[in-house]
Amino acid sequence: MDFRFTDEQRMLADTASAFMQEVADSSATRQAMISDAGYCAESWQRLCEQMYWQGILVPEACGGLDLGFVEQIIVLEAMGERLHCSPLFSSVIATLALRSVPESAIAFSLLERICAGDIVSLAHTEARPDWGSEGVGVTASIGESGWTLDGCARFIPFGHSANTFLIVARHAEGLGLFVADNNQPGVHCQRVQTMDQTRAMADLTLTNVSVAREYCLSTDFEGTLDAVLDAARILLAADQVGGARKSLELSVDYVQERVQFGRSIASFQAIKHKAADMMVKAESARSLLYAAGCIADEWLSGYSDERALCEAAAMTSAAAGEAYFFTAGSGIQLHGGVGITEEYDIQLYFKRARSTEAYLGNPTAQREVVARLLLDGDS
Amino acid sequence: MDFRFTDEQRMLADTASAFMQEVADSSATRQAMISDAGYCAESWQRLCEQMYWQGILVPEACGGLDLGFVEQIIVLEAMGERLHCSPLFSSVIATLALRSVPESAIAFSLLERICAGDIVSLAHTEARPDWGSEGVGVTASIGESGWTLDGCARFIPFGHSANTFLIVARHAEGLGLFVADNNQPGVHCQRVQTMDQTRAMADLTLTNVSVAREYCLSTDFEGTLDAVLDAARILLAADQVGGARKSLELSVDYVQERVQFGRSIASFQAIKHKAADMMVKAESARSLLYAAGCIADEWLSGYSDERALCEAAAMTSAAAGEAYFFTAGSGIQLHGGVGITEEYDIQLYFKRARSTEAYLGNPTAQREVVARLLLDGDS
Amino acid sequence: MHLRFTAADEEFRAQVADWLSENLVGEFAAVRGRGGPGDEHCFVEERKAWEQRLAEGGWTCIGWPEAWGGRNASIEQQVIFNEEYARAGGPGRVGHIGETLMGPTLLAFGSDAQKKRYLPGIKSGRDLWCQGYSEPSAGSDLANVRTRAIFDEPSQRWRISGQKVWTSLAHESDYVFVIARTDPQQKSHKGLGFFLIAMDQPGVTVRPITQLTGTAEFNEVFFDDAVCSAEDIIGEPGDGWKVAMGLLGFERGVSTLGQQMLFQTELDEIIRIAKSNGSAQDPAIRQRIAEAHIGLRAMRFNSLRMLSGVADDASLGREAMIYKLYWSSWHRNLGKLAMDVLGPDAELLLDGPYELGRLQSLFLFTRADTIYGGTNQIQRNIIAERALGMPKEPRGTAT
Amino acid sequence: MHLRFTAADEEFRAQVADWLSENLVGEFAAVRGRGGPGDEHCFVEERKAWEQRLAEGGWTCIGWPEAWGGRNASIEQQVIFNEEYARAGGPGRVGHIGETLMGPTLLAFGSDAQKKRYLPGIKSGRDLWCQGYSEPSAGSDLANVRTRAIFDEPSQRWRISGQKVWTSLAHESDYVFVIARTDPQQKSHKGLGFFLIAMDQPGVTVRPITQLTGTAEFNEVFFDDAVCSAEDIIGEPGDGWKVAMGLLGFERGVSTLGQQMLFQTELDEIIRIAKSNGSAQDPAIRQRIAEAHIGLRAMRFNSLRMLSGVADDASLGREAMIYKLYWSSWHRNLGKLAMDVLGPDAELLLDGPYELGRLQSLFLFTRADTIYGGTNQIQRNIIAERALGMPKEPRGTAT
Repeated sequence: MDFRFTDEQRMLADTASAFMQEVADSSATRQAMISDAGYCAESWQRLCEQMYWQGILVPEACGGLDLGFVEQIIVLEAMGERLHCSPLFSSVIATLALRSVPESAIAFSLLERICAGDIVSLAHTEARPDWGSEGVGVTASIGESGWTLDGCARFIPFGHSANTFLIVARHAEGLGLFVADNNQPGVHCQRVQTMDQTRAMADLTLTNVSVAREYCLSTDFEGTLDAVLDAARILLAADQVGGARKSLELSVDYVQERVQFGRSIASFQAIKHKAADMMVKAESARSLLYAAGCIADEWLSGYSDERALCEAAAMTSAAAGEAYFFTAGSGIQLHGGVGITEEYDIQLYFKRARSTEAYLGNPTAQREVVARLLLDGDS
Repeated sequence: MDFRFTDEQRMLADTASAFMQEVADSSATRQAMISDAGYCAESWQRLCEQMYWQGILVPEACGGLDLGFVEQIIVLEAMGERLHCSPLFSSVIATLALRSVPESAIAFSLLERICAGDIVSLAHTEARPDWGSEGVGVTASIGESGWTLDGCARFIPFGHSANTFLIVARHAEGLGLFVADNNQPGVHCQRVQTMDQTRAMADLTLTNVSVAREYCLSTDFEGTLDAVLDAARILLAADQVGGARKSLELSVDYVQERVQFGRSIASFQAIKHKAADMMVKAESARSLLYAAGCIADEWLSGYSDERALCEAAAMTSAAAGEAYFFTAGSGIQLHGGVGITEEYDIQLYFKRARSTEAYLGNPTAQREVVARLLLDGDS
Repeated sequence: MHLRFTAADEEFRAQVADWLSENLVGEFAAVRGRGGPGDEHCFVEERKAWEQRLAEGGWTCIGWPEAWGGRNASIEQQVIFNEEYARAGGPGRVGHIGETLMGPTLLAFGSDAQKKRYLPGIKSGRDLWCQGYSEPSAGSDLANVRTRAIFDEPSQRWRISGQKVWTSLAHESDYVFVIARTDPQQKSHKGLGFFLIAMDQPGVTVRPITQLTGTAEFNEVFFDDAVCSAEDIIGEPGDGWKVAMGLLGFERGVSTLGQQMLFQTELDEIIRIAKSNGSAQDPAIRQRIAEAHIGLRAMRFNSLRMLSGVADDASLGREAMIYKLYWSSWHRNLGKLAMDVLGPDAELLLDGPYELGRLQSLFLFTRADTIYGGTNQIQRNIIAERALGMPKEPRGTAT
Repeated sequence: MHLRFTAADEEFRAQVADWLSENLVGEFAAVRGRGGPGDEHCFVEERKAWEQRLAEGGWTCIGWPEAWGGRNASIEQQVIFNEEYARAGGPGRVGHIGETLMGPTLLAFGSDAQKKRYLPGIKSGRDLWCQGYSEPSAGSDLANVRTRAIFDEPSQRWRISGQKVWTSLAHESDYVFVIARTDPQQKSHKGLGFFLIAMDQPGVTVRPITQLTGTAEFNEVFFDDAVCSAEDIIGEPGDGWKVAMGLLGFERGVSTLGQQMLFQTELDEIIRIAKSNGSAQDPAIRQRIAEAHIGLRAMRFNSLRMLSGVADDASLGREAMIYKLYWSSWHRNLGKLAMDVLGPDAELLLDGPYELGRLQSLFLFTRADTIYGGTNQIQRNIIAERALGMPKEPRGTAT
C-alpha cells in the first residue's frame, strides 16, 4: 500500500502540466473550441509525437508505452485543468476496448494506428434510455458476405475527426464490436453544436454499412462494454478533478485581488467558507480518483474484478461530477459580475463541468449503481 | 384576497402568546415532559376553561366557538413556539374527524365532550408501511350484536390520557370509524418512551372489543381519513413553524451574547448567513402555512376540494418539516458547545423537530405526493 | 386572512385579460413570451412600440396616483394585472425601470418640476430609463462609488465622469439615473448625489458586455464630462444615498407576482418535457420538480404576505428582505433542473455558432441571478443585519 | 501508487487479528464494540484493565520509537493495527489521549526527565490523561485562555487557577495537560504555558456535563490553586502556544483509519436495517446510503493520501486540514440517515426513563461532532487560511 505518486509519476505530472501550459492557455482553448474540428491539429500532433500520451495504455508490442491507468489519469487531469480540447479521451477508450477483445491482427493494427496518432472512436450509444447497453442504437446482421450495420450512435467525442470507429451493435445474440472507417460507404459522422464547446461531439449514422467478418472484433461484447464504460468514467473523472481544482484556484486568485468594502473579499468568511467547501469536494474526489486509478490498474492486470471496477467508477464519477459542478458554479459566484461574462474563463469550466457531469450517467445515476451493489441481491 | 390576520386573529395570536408564556416556560415544559401523563393537567384545564382552544373548530351547536382553521393554526403555532406538552392536537384531529362523518347523536355528544375538555384521540395507523390507510392495523367484523374490533394502532399522541378513541378499522368493504372508551373491556392503551419527550405517544391494543352499531360513525371512511390526515399535517406544520421561528430567535439571542475573538460571534458572516438561511426557511414555511390555513378553511366550508387540501398539506408539511429540522439543527450549531448540553432548550426543539418531521410522512414522502399531483395521470 | 379575490377584483381581472388578448396580436403576436431576463436583446423595437400601446390602453403605471396618469390601483389590482400580463405572454417590459424605479423615486423624492418633466414620458411609454449604480470597483459596495459630479458654475451644469457597469437596456434608453460623488472629500455613502442624465450626448458611451450565453444583456456606461442640468439632481448634493436606498425598496413590489408567472411558465415547460421524455418517472427528478413547485408557491405566498404588510403599515416587512435571495436561488436551481430533465439532449444547441435553446439560456443566465442586484452573500448580510438585528462586521484591513 | 499491502504487512495484520481474537474474551468479551464516542461512559473499569492487557501484548503506542517501548511501526502497520482493532470490536481506548496526544507531544517537546517520568505510564496503560484546552469564554478561541499559572517561589511550584470545559474522561484520568496564562500582561497566544497536572489533588474538581443524550461524555474541570511542580511545564513559560499547536497536528493521524472502521460498522448496521424493513427500496434512501458509502470511501482515501504524505515529507498536507470538517459532517448526516431508515420506530426508546438505542445516540451525539475540537466554522477558516492562503479576517469590534 503506497498511496503516493512514484517518482516517475510525479515527473509525468510535472511534464504534463508544463506541456499544457504551453499548448493550452486560455486563448489557445478559445481558438480551438470554435474551430471546425474543435481541437488544434498542431497541438494534437505535438501531443502524439513529443508526449506520446496516446500510447500510455497501448501494449509495447503495438508500439505503446504499456504504462498504467494512474499514468493515464495524470495526463487527463492536467488536460482537464486547462480545458484542453483534445481527442485523446476517445483514443484511450478505444485502446481499452481493443485490449478487452480477443487478440486479432485487426485489433493489433488499430492499436498501432492509435500510437501513430490516428483518432479511433468508440461509437456505442444513442443515450436513450441510458448510456449503457440499453442505449445501443446500431443493429448488425450477418449475411453471406459478412456483417451489415444500420442505425445511429450519438455523443461521440471528436467523432467527426475520427479515422476509424469501433461500433457497438446489437446482433441476434447480443452485442458485438465492429470496425468501420470514416470513409467507408454508408458511414456518416457529423459534429453537433453543443453548449460546452471544449468537448466536441458528433453523431454517427450508418446506412447499410458492410463490415467484413474479420472486422467484427467480438460478438460477445456486452460485459466488456460495461467495463470499458466504467473505465471511461474514471478517465472522465480525471478531467473533472483537474477542472474542479483549477476552478478553485482561479476563484481564489480572483477574490484575493478583488477589493470591496475596503478589504480583499478573500477575507470575508462567506467567501472563505465557500472556498473551503470547494476544496473539500475537489480533494475528496481526487482521492477517490486515485484509488479508482489503482483499482483500474488491478483490473487491467487481472487482480480485480469488474464489480470492483464498477463500484470505483460509480463512486468516483458521482463525486467528481458533483465536485466539478459545485466548484465551477461556486467559482462563478465568487467571481461576481465578471463570472458571467464571456471574457473570464470560469464560465468555460462551468460549461465543461455540466457536460462531463451528464456524460455517461449523472451523479444520481451513479449513486444508484452504488446502491444496487450495496443493497440488492445477496451481496 | 387579504393575506393578513384580521384584528381578531391578531388579538388571538397575542393572547395565545401571553398564555403560553405563562404556562409553558422552559421549566414547566421540562416538568411536564417527564411526568407520567406527559402533560400538565392543570395547564390543560386552564387552556380548556380560560382559552377554550379545544372548541375553536367545534360547531356552535355542540358548544364550540366555530372559528376557522387559521385560528386553530394561530394557537398551535404559539404552542409550538414554547414546546408546549398538550393533548390539544389530538382533540382537534378528533374534531375534524367527527365533523367529517355523517351527523349522529354520538358524534354530537363527542364534540360536546371535547368542548368539556375530554381528550379524544384518533387511532388510525400502525405506520407500517405508511401513515395513511395502508397502515391501518385494526380489523372490524360485524356480527349479531354489533362490531368487534381487533388489532393495534400506534403513535397516538397522548393516547394514554384519552377518554375516548376514534378508531379507524378495516372491515370487509373498506375503512370504518368506530368509537371506544378507554375503560371498555379489551381496550388497552399505554404510553411509549420516545426520543422527543414533549409529544407523548401511546400504543393502543384492541382485543375482541365490542362496539355497538351506533358507535360505528362511518363505514366509508377511507377518503375522509385522507382529508383528515391532510388537515392534521397542516396543524402539525403550525407547531413546526412556531418551533422553527423560536429556534431561530433563541439562536440569534445566544450568538449576540457570546463573545469570541474579541467580538460578538453574531458579527461573523458564517453565523449571520446561517441565521439568514434559517429565517428564509422559517418564513417561507410560514407563508405556506397560512395559505394552507386559508385553503383548509375553504375545504371546511366546502369551497375547496380534497385535492387542493392535499396539495396544500403536502407542500406545507414538506416545507415546515424541513424548516424546523434545519433551524433547530443549525440552532445547535450556533449555540456551539452548550447547544448539546441538556441545560439549554435548543436540543428540545431539535428533538421535537425530528419527531414532527417524521410524523404523518416525512418531507420526501410529502414531495412525492406533490409530484404525483403534478406529474401523474391526466392532471 | 383569505386568498379569494372579490367579485370586483375578478371583474378587473377579466378586463385586463380581454384587453391583452385583443392587443397582443398583429405586430405584437411575435413578441408574446419574449424579452424576459436572459432574452432582453430580442424584439426591442416591437417592445418599444408595445410600451406605447400599453400606455394608450391605460395599462402603464397603474399604481401611480391618478394625478400623474395612474389608476391608483389597489395592491390586489396590481397583483392581478401582473399575473394576467404574464399569463397572456406579455413581453418583457422595456419600460419597467422607469415605471417601477424612476417613477416611484420621483414621486417620493422629486420636485414638482422634476415630476412634470419626467413622469409623463414614463407614463406614455415614450422615455426609457436605465440605472447607473454599480461600478467596476463597487459591485456590491454601493458606498464606494467613484463616479464624480462637479458643478460647473459658468454653465450651471453638473459634469459627470466615471464608469458604471451591469446597466441593462443602456443602449436602448433615453435617460439614466446615476449616483455620483459630489463631494470628493467625503468617503463612503456621504457626499453622493442622484442625477438624471440624458443618454444621447457626446459624453456618454455604451459598451455591451458579452455574457456566457454569447448574448449581451448588460452594458458598461462611460461618462466623460457628461452634462446634467442643475435641475436634474434629486434632492440636494449629499442626498444621493438616501434616495438610492429608498429606490432599492421600490424594487420589491407587485412586479414580483408577474415575475413568478414567468417562472411558472418555465416550470410548466420543464414538467411538459419531463412527462414526454420519461424523466417524470425518475424519483430524484420527481423530488426536485415537487421542490420547485413548492418553492414557487412559497414565493407567491411570501409576496402576498409582503404586499399585505405594505397595505397594512406602509413598511416592507421581514418577508421583503428574503425575496431576492429566495427567487434567485430558486431560479438557479430551476436552471439545473431543466438540464437534468432534458437529459443527454441538454447539451445540443438549436444551431451554430452558439444559438441556445430557451432552457439552456435559463440554465446559463440564472447563474447571474444570484449575483446582480446584490449577490446572495450581500442579501444574507442584509437579512441578518436588518431583519434579525445582528451586528455589522467590523470594518478594517484584512491581515 | 497502489493500494495493495505487502506480504509482510499482511502477516502483521494476521498477527494483530490473532492476538485480538485471543484476548478479547472472558472479562473483555462484554466490551467489544463499546466505549466509542457517545458511549464513553460505559465499562470504564473493564476498559482500564484492557489498556494494561494491550500493553502487556505490546500493542499500545506501536508507532513510538523502540527506545520508549514502541515498535517504531510503519504507517502501513499503524493503519493495519487500527483497522484490525476496529474490525475486532476493540473497545474505545481510554488511553488514547495519552497515546496519541500527550506521548507525541512529550516526544517532540518534552525534556528527557519528562519523558522518563511520563512515557512509561502511558505506554503501560497505567496512567490515563485528559486535555485541558477549552474554556467557557474560549471555546473556539484558544488564544483567549484565562486560566492563570503563577509561580510560587518558596515552594518552587506553579499554582493553577481557572476553569476548563469539554474535557472528556476527566473523572477517570490521572493527569491533565493544561494551557494556562503565565504572563498576565500578555494578551492572545503570547504568555501561555503548557502544564502537566495530577488530577488527584484538592485543587482539582471535576463536574460532568449532562448532554442532550442524557449521558455525560464531557466535564468541566475547575482548578483552584492546583499545584504543579516546576519540572512539569513543557518548554518555557510562554512556549505554551507553540506546544499546543504542535499537539493539534498529532490529532490527525493513523487513528483516523480506526475511526472509519467504527463508522463502517455503523453504516453496515444501517444498511442491515434498511434491507430488513424495506427502506432499502426507497429511492431517496438509496441515494443517501450510496452517498454515505462514497463519503466513507473518500474519507479513507483522503486519510491514505494524508498518511502517505506524512511518510513522504513529514508534513501534513492539504488533505489533513479537510479531515475534521469532512468526517464530522459525514457522521452528522449518517445520524440523520439512521433515523430516516428506521422510519417511525426511530422515535421509540429502548426503555425509560431515557435509554437511547445505539442509532439514536448516534443521531443525537453526532450533533456534537461538528462542534467540539473546533466547529465546522473554525475548520473552514483553517482550510481557507492555511491550505488556500486566504487572509484572516480583520480583528476589531463589531458595530
